[in-house]
Amino acid sequence: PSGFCGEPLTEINYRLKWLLNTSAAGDIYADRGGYFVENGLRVVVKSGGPERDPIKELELGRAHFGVASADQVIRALSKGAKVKVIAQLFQINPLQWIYRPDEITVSTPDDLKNKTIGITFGGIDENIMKAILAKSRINESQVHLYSVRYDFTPFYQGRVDLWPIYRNAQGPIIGARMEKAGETVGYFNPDAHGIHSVANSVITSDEILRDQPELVENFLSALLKGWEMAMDPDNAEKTIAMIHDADRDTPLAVIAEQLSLTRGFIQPNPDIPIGRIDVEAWKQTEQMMLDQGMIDIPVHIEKALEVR
Amino acid sequence: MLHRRIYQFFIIYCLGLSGLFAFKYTLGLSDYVIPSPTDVWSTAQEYLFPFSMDVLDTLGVAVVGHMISICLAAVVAVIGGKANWIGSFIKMAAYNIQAYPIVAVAPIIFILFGDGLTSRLLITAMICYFPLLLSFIGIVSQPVPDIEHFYDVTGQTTWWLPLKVRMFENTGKLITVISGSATVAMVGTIIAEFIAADAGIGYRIRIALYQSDLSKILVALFLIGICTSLYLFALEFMGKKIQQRMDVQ
Amino acid sequence: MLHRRIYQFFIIYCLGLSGLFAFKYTLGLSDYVIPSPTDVWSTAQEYLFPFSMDVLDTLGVAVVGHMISICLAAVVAVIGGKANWIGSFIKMAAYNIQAYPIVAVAPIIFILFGDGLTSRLLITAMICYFPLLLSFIGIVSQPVPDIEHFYDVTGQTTWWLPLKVRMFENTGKLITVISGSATVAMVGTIIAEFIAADAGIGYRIRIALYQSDLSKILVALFLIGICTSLYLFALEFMGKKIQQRMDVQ
Amino acid sequence: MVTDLKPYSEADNYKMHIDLKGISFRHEKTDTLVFQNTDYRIQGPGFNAIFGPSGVGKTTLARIIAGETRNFNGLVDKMGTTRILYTYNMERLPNWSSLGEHFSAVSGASKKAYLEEIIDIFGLGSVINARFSQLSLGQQNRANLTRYLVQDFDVLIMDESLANVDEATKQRIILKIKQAFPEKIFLYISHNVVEVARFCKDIIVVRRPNRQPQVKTVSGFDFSGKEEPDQQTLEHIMLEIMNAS
Amino acid sequence: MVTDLKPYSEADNYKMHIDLKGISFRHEKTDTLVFQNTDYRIQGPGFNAIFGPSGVGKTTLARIIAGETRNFNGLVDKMGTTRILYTYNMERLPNWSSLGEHFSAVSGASKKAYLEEIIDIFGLGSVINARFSQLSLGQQNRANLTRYLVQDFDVLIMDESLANVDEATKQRIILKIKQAFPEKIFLYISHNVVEVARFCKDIIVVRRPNRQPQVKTVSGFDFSGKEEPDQQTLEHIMLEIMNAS
Ligand SMILES: Nc1ncnc2c1ncn2[C@@H]1O[C@H](COP(=O)(O)OP(=O)(O)OP(=O)(O)O)[C@@H](O)[C@H]1O
Ligand SMILES: Nc1ncnc2c1ncn2[C@@H]1O[C@H](COP(=O)(O)OP(=O)(O)OP(=O)(O)O)[C@@H](O)[C@H]1O
Ligand SMILES: [Mg+2]
Ligand SMILES: [Mg+2]
Repeated sequence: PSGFCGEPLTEINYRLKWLLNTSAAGDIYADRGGYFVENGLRVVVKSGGPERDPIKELELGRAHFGVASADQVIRALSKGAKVKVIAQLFQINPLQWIYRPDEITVSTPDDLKNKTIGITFGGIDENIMKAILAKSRINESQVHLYSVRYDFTPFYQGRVDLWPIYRNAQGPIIGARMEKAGETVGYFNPDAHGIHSVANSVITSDEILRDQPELVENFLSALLKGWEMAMDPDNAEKTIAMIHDADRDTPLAVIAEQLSLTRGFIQPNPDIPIGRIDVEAWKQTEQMMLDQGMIDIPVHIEKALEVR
Repeated sequence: MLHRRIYQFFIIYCLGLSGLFAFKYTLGLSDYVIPSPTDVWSTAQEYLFPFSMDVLDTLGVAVVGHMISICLAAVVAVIGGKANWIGSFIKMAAYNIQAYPIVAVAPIIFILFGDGLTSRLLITAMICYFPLLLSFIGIVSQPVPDIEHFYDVTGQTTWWLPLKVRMFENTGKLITVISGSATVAMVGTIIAEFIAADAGIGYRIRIALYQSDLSKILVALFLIGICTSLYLFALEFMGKKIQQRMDVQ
Repeated sequence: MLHRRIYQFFIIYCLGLSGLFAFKYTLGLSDYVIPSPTDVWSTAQEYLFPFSMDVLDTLGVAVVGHMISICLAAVVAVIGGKANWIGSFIKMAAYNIQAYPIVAVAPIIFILFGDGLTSRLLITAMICYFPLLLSFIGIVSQPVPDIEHFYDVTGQTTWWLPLKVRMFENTGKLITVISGSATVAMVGTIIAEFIAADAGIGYRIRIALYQSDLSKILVALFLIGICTSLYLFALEFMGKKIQQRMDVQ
Repeated sequence: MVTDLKPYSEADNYKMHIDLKGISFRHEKTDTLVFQNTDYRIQGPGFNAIFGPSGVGKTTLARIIAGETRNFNGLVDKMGTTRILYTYNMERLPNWSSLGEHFSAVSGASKKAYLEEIIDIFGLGSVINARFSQLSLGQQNRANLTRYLVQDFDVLIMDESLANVDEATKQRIILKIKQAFPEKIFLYISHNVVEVARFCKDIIVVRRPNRQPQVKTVSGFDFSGKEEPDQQTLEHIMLEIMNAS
Repeated sequence: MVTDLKPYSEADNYKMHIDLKGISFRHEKTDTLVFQNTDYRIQGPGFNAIFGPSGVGKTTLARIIAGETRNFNGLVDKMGTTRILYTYNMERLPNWSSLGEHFSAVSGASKKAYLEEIIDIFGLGSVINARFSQLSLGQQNRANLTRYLVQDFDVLIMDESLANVDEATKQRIILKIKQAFPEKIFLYISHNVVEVARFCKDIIVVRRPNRQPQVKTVSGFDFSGKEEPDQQTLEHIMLEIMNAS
């Protein structure tokens, strides 16, 4: 690797989708484990948020790689952005709906009828929920959709029955808190009901992929190695320590739980290699968005997928 | 005057838009980063009307929130302007509450007041009252000795009189600040909607933000700008009338 | 004075906290809606120190943002205070930009300036400058004829002189407004961090919200309050010194 | 008729008076010495003047007597003169109501008839419906003085309160005041030596702090509208004032 | 010596003068009629007075002449008097510098020596390092007038500019002004009839708008420090002024 031959390491910006937490376990591991440097790269891993769009940053040349979910990628493509998906980190979307099994039962989509369901209008969870409803032939008038926001108060106060959360990141924290208060916690998982919508995936620009294939290769191999190490239960302690170092606001015990949950989303079974791009899921996501009018014309997402 | 306001706003908006487009085309950015003029235009055609309704909705709340803020700021300034312990305590409290970002306080507000109109108004008022408060306190705590002297020495001073004198002497400033803070009321309402509501232009902006849809945001900003200009104009007009009447009588 | 500030803040904070707990226990709310005192206490023990560092970090940016805001507001007020077309245009522009919620403008700012310190400072300044601007415009546009008359009739008026006169005559108000706006600078910085940063207390608050952890938010609010009180005190102290010097000379 | 200190007997102590004992005053910031160990007694009711060159300390003295300046050394001893009002010619009336409304608002019901008389004599009838900012300077002076006269007071200090009023009106006003309040003490600050000599009972002449005594008294003619002073007496008084100051 | 209108020949037209032609003025808001079709000529250089009862319109007239009031009817025709300055006794100096600094800042280098002389004669030497707010009222009056005297002007209107100054100082000041500016026009507004009669060349007596002509001239003694006026002449002039107003 060039880094050891005294050549200057080029600075590579890697923009995450969300803040540094367990959902970025492999990214953190690749960084702090030194895999990027081993591959001759100096990567700056930057946390994200809804206001900071990795796809825009790719185009503006402020980032070289980024993490985005399928809906973001598809929407961007529909508006002429030149992005390529080079890996899919989450094989299963960790977005689920939390509820109280003591009060309601939600085992099938049919159980959603007459429930008050929190969704982020404009967010991917709106997409997913509407897809579930459509698939189960539930009319939107048969449920109460409730606009969610930053805080959980309406759910806590029981005014909303189901509330969208990231199962691996928020679940252990909020679930634990409710259990501590003597309540039971259940999760409604859309993926279990046949809705495969793709979450965090690694993207880069057409240009970088075309002009610097070896950079992409170096980056991706280091990144995926990081993810493999991070997901390896034998490495758990080290991984947890690394995550905690980046995310001091989450206690170690919680990170441990988050990590074990994350494993199930990254590698649901050992046959699937980490980073595999699930073309069918992407197509389903595109179809969902088409059906709901979130994009006007097909973008043929498969063309933007760099399946290895 | 109104006419001037509006076309000045158009100029500002067009300047901003042109800047964005210039940025887009010099860097050859895709429609996703910065939408194309046609994209903005078609979005405008589609959303101008529904968004107008939302902006009017927002304006309604903003007006009420603005009134509340004015009263709130006046009361706090009156009490906080006193030189005693209670005064400095109230002032301290008012300043401190302001230092808390609304996003952090919002959950507490929602727990206490639910997430109906009350909370929205409260958030609007919290955001809007502070600029008012600052000016009010500044005005209310600066004596006008040439007028107040008589009342002081003849023992006719009430707690209210010095305030009346100081406010009256600074009517021009008060009107500037009150009408100017209309924009803060508007922005406060939008933020309240952004955080909590399922109506109003703030809510639309949040959706557009999640969808990374700059066209919609641009259309929303256009309408917000026009609406704010109108409200501002209305207030300044009223202010001018009040001042004229005060001078005449 | 400083001592009073701090204990007043303690009283306010404790009142708020007690109110929240009272609400919790009268309604029998569970710990996840409003955390129990022990929960808050243990969170405080764990996070008081790391959060303090973050608040100091935030304060640093706030101070710089505050300075920028003051300059910005002064410049805009000076130009916007003129009665000509340019003046009213600048004022219009300044007011309009204020009407846009920062959340809507933030994506554009990030596109144009990236997400470094520049954007953070810009957001802070945008939030903080407006309350200043309002007061500045109010002050700058109200003539002091008894002083300005001489310069006017002897042709010695420069563009700067009336401003100097008006600002000087209103030093007390200016100091009130400038020191008071410290809190807005603080909140502006926190919001900028909330939206964009990887450090600072605003970033912590965002995480705490994501984790729905009211205890952490309460600890953060405590530190923000103390820090703001200190900054406010420092500015008011400086203001008092300046005023004393101006009176003595 | 110049006296260093107005002599007074023990019995006088029980009449209304203001005693200044060892008054020293220095403006803190500029370090201007204004009074140095000054003693003086203002005795009994009457229309008195405080007189002296500009900048000598008349306003300062007046404010010390009225209790508006407190950081002086020495003692102000009052007897039967608890309500001391100080009014100066830069005062303004609030602009939110007309003169008439303002006057009614600040004067007790018992003073109504009396108020109307003053307004008439002061020549304010024609501007009774105007706001303060719409008055000429002399009208402003008079309006300000009017409202003080309908207050309860034992002593009224008028610091150049009629400085911008024409002499005919001023005479009317002074004579009216003297006739209406024979039992009160007035301290009238003015730079007009003729006027002071003519209308005042005692003229308190204030001198530079390096001169002792710093305050001297000259007896004036105390004209109250009956017998006109003859030219010579007046000139004599004026000369005395000039010599004293 | 009372004249309805100061008579002037055709030749006079080429000397410095200010002509008021058919001036009418009414305060918009209160509807107070102040001038009604008034004609007047202020002729040649000299120290003149504007005199009249309080509220009659002296300030209004002064501001019309100075061009500070514009919404009047009629014409003000100026000849050789383009630079007209109006100063009034409520003006304040900015408080950010001392008197001395302020004076230097507002007067040209050519006036330095002259400035120092004025400061001395005006008795401001002792307060030259003070700020305006630290002055007594009379000191404030004088400080304000000082800075106007070091400006370029053809006409200076002093609206009660010395109203709060003692008479000795006032005399020094007026004589100095007359001596230093023999070729300028001064319009001195004052309520002191003795002073006006003694020092002024022409006394412009302003009367109520229902009287015609509304402005009359009385010639004063125009004392300039040399021969003292005798008592009788002065009293005669004062009588004339009284009769005119
Ligand atoms: N606020 C102040 N700070 C410092 N010095 C002052 C202040 N006010 C007055 N002085 C000084 O104190 C002295 C006395 O002032 P004072 O106002 O009592 O004079 P006065 O006799 O009333 O004069 P005038 O007739 O001009 O009103 C003056 O020399 C003045 O310069
Ligand atoms: N701003 C104003 N609005 C309305 N009326 C006014 C205003 N200023 C003055 N007046 C009226 O106009 C008349 C003339 O006023 P002006 O000030 O010219 O009098 P003046 O002769 O200067 O009196 P003084 O000797 O008291 O200063 C007065 O009757 C006054 O009430
Ligand atoms: Mg005085
Ligand atoms: Mg006048």
